Amino acid sequence: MTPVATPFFFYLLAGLALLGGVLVITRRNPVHSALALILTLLALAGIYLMLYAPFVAGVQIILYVGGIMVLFLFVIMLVDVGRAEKEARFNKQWVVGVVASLALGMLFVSAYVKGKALFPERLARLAEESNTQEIAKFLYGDYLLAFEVASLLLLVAMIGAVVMAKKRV
Amino acid sequence: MRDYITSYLNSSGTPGEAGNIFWITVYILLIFAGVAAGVICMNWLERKIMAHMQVRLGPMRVGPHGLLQPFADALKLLLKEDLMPEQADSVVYHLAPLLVVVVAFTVFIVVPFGPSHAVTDMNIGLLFMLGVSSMAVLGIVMAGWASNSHYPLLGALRSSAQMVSYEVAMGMAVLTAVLMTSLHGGGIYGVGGAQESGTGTLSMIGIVQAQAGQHVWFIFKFFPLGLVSFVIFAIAMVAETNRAPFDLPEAESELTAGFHTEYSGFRWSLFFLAEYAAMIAVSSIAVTLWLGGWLRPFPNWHGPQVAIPGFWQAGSSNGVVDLILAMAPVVAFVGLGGLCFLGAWRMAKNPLFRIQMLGLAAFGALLALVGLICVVPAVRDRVQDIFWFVAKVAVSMYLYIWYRSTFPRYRFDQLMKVGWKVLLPIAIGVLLATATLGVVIQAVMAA
Amino acid sequence: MPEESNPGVPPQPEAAKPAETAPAEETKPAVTPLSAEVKAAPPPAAAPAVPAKPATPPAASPAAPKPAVSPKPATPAPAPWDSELVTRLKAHYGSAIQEALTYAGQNYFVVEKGIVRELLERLRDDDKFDYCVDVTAVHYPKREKAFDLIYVLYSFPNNVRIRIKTQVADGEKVPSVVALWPTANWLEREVYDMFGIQFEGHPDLKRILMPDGWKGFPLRKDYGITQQDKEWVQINVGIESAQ
Amino acid sequence: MSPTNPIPAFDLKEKTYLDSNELIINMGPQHPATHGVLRVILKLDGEKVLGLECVIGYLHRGVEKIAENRTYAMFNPYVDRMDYVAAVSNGLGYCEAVEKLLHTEAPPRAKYIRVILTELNRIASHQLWLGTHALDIGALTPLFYTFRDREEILKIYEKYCGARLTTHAFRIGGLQYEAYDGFQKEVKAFCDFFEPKIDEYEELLTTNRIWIDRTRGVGTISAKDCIALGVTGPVLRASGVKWDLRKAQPYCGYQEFDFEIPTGENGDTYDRYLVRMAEMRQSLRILRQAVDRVPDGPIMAKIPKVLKPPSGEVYHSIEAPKGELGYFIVSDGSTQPYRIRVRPPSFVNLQALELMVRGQLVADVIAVIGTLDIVLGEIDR
Repeated sequence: MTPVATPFFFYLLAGLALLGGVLVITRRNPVHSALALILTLLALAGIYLMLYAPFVAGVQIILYVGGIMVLFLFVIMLVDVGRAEKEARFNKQWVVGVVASLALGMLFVSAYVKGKALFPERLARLAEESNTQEIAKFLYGDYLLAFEVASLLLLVAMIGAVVMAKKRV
Repeated sequence: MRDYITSYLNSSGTPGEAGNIFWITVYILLIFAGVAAGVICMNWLERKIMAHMQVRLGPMRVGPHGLLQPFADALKLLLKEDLMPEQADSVVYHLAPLLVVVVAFTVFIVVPFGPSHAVTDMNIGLLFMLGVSSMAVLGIVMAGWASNSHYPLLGALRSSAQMVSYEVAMGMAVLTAVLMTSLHGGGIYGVGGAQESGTGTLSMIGIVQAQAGQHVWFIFKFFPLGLVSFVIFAIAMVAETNRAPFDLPEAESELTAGFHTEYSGFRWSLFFLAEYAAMIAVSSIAVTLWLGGWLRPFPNWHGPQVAIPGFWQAGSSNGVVDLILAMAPVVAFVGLGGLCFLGAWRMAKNPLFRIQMLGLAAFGALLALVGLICVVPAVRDRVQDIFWFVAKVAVSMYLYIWYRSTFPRYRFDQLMKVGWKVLLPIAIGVLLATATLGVVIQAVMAA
Repeated sequence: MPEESNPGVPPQPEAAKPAETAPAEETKPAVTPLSAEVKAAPPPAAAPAVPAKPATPPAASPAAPKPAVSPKPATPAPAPWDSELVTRLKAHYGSAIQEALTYAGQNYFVVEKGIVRELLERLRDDDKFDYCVDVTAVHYPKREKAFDLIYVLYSFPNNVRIRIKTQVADGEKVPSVVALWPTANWLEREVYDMFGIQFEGHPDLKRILMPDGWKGFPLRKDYGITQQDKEWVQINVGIESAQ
Repeated sequence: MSPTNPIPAFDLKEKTYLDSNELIINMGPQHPATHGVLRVILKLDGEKVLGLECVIGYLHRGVEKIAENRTYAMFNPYVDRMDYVAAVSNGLGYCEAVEKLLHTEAPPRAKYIRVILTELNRIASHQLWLGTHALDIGALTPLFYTFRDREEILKIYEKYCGARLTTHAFRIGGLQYEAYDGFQKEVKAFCDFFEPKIDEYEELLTTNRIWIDRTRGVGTISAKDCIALGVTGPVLRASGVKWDLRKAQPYCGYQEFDFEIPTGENGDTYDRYLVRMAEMRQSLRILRQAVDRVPDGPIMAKIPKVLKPPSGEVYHSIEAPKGELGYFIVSDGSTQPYRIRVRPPSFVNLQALELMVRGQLVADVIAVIGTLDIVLGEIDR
């Protein structure tokens, strides 16, 4: 189907993502922050869809919204929110934070400036119909090693988490 | 404008694919109304069926055999006071039921009631359904937390842990079916029938078409692998919708009503609506993936060719079997109408019951009329697919009710144990076995 | 029931008890818990009281009325209770065991408050009264020591039930037996709740059936049946009076 | 709930906000699974029970105080209101205790009819227990099955004495009513009707995997703990102690019936379930023997119109469906009892709750409250 009102949806989704991002760090109540983060993630999923990457969008929703954020909320709900609200919101690492965000921002700016030179064909358009298959071919073909390393890393992290949690019980 | 509207009727795709906004809207409204009607029917049926399983009558007062009970309930709920606990987080508290309902209805966008009867066919249809329905847990968690009360919080904790856990086993079972769509061979073991090429797809319509192409429902594919993965899904989907015997988040004897303890009136009814809509949605996934979606049963039975002028043309692949099965909607609706007439006839002959009797008879007449309309060839051919799909979903819904009146409730740790230690390993095993078998058989067939 | 045809025979279950007590103490010190059931289960068709009757010692059933139908025998009164247990305990505690009586086929001791705790422990450990059935009290406002505190004990191995009775004055503290039988926890709390008898060493002595802030002890005789803690009712229930 | 209610006796240490919250949950007094107005304060770590405290007394009516202000006969109906599920057993215990105080006994015919009604009541009580217990664990259907069958027992009661629940079936000294025509036949018919129904219940539950998972190993209590805590009745028997007052110290002519004492081994909820199911069958066995042998004769002993027991005190206990139900009655020779103490089985059994559920999950608390088979009317009196 042909795209309809693309700029409108782009600005809407991008705006929602930014709004969510700002809310995440400004809300005092951690549950509200988490919900704002979910808004950001959903807006991102929408942008993926607009980029003809439906598989990534679906995975974004399943994993981040349906899985990770639920666990976030799970943990936050067990925390005493009343006391957490009274704690200072921005801790002493704000210098590091500013430096990091500046660096990231410059990276984005440079990518935008030099973008046309780096990506001459602008957007590698994947076939909408076989998007999932294409991703599979990349993951299990060209980038198999990286994929396996990443999964190994996740496995290690998982075992580490289990071990750390086990100690308390 | 008129052309715009009628042009779609000649296309063979879904309105989404055709890009026809008008028909998209019509389909969305139809599905919304259909699901809402389904929830209402489920409400009545659940109470009646459970009542009869439990040697009682169930609702009998509002309308003949309590047929109007769901409407009375809905009215009551709408008129009830909308309460909110004083210390509750009002934004989240009000957002939660909306999110749950929106999510529950959004998934129906890709449910294929027929080869062209869906709002749209997405390339990632299945992923979309699983993803969006996994967001329902967010609404439950929000409701439980925002109520600022202990029972809802415990219910929400249970719910989030349970739904996240069972999604894993569910995903593995789903992958097994998706894997089957990529097979080439037809028949149960992929060795017989037409050797059409399958490419593997996540599209809901594509999955059913793959089953049509292989001439086998995936529940029978690679017997018993397909069956096992279906059973795993069937268990996980009960857990996913928080229904008995996995209804811990709303276990009334433990947590009073779980996450929606503090809700009342309309907001509570939204949770109710969402729960049943979600049940229909996951049942639709099960039907699409394993039970052949809109395909009618017995695709391999053949009978002699018959022809009835103006009504049935000879030349269909299964001959008279096709004709008989095409009459199934007629038989079903006329049968239901007949049951209503029987009920009206058996009702006490008392002037007090006259309105009830007439009402029941009228309802029966309506059903019979619907059945008779299905005889018309033009309607018959369009309604067939939807009928079989809905019938299969209805069987699955009946199972839900049956479970509820049969099983005690699992305990939380046992639930987790079943999910992680029983279902997940089996699901992974079945997935690997299916992949291996598929590769081996195709290699053998190619050789 | 055939025993009715023979008015001379006392009611069977009751009569069996004192009869059993003494021999069980002497001859079968370590009976299994199940022996009780064996003893008291004659075949259905058999005549009643088969095992117990021949063993009836002279001291047995003094309180049983001669004709079972008459409600007014010659004013039945508690009779002294003789058994090996009584002599043994009397030898040990002397006059601290004030009385050992039997009434309506049921045996009980009346003892001094000072030895109650020790006696109960002894009964539990040496005489296998392993089950504390009940702890309760009776109020006699006119008496100097206003309360009877009653412990009902039962022995699973010997199938014997006795009561220990002691007199407690108002305001006196009684040693708690929760350490002996955990079951006494709530039972003593109820006695405290209803009579105001304090138990020393009770882990959590507070009201159990009445609300916590309630004033007065309802089962005392001087507490009228319509009496209530008006103040509590007004504050907590918000009504003028519960009557 | 009064402002002066107890603060739970748990140590609430100071926590940082990153500690997971130890939830204090107030289960009841209005809660679907506490079988009345029991209030249980639970301290939870997530779903795990760290400790609990029962708060009772919401149904306290001062039955013992009322008794001191009524004559012996006037107090008789009150006992039905204690364990209202097993009103007949309460009445039996009270009447026998007063009869003992009067040094008299009910005539044999009365005794047989008493046994029949009491055993019917035991079945009714166990049926109600089964239905509600299963409902607590999440099985909805047994509730309706048991209530359907309990109706047959209540019909017999209604025909016999006009009441269904609080029957007031017995009088001190015997019975007020002669058994109606066809009483024995109907009881016999009930036995034949009910035997297959027990199989039906068992079919739903005994081999149900979820039922076994939910009950086996849950709320285990050893025989030693049972005795120390004074727990009696099916709970004690499920822990392996073969003790039943009907056998140990027979009353009301129970020595004339042939029946067994079902026992369990593990003392868990599943064993208690099996024991109660077996007890229903044993009750049927007693019923069958009793209806065949009801003797002729008077139904009342010769007792005076005005009851004035000689001064003295007795403790009499019977095997109620829930355990040992004892009456301690002190008479001062007047028409009113000087003191009546009721030793209710539920009250004592409920004490075991904490021991049975500590360290288990919230869902087990529900299962264990159900399996203890408590009736708050009896606990609070």
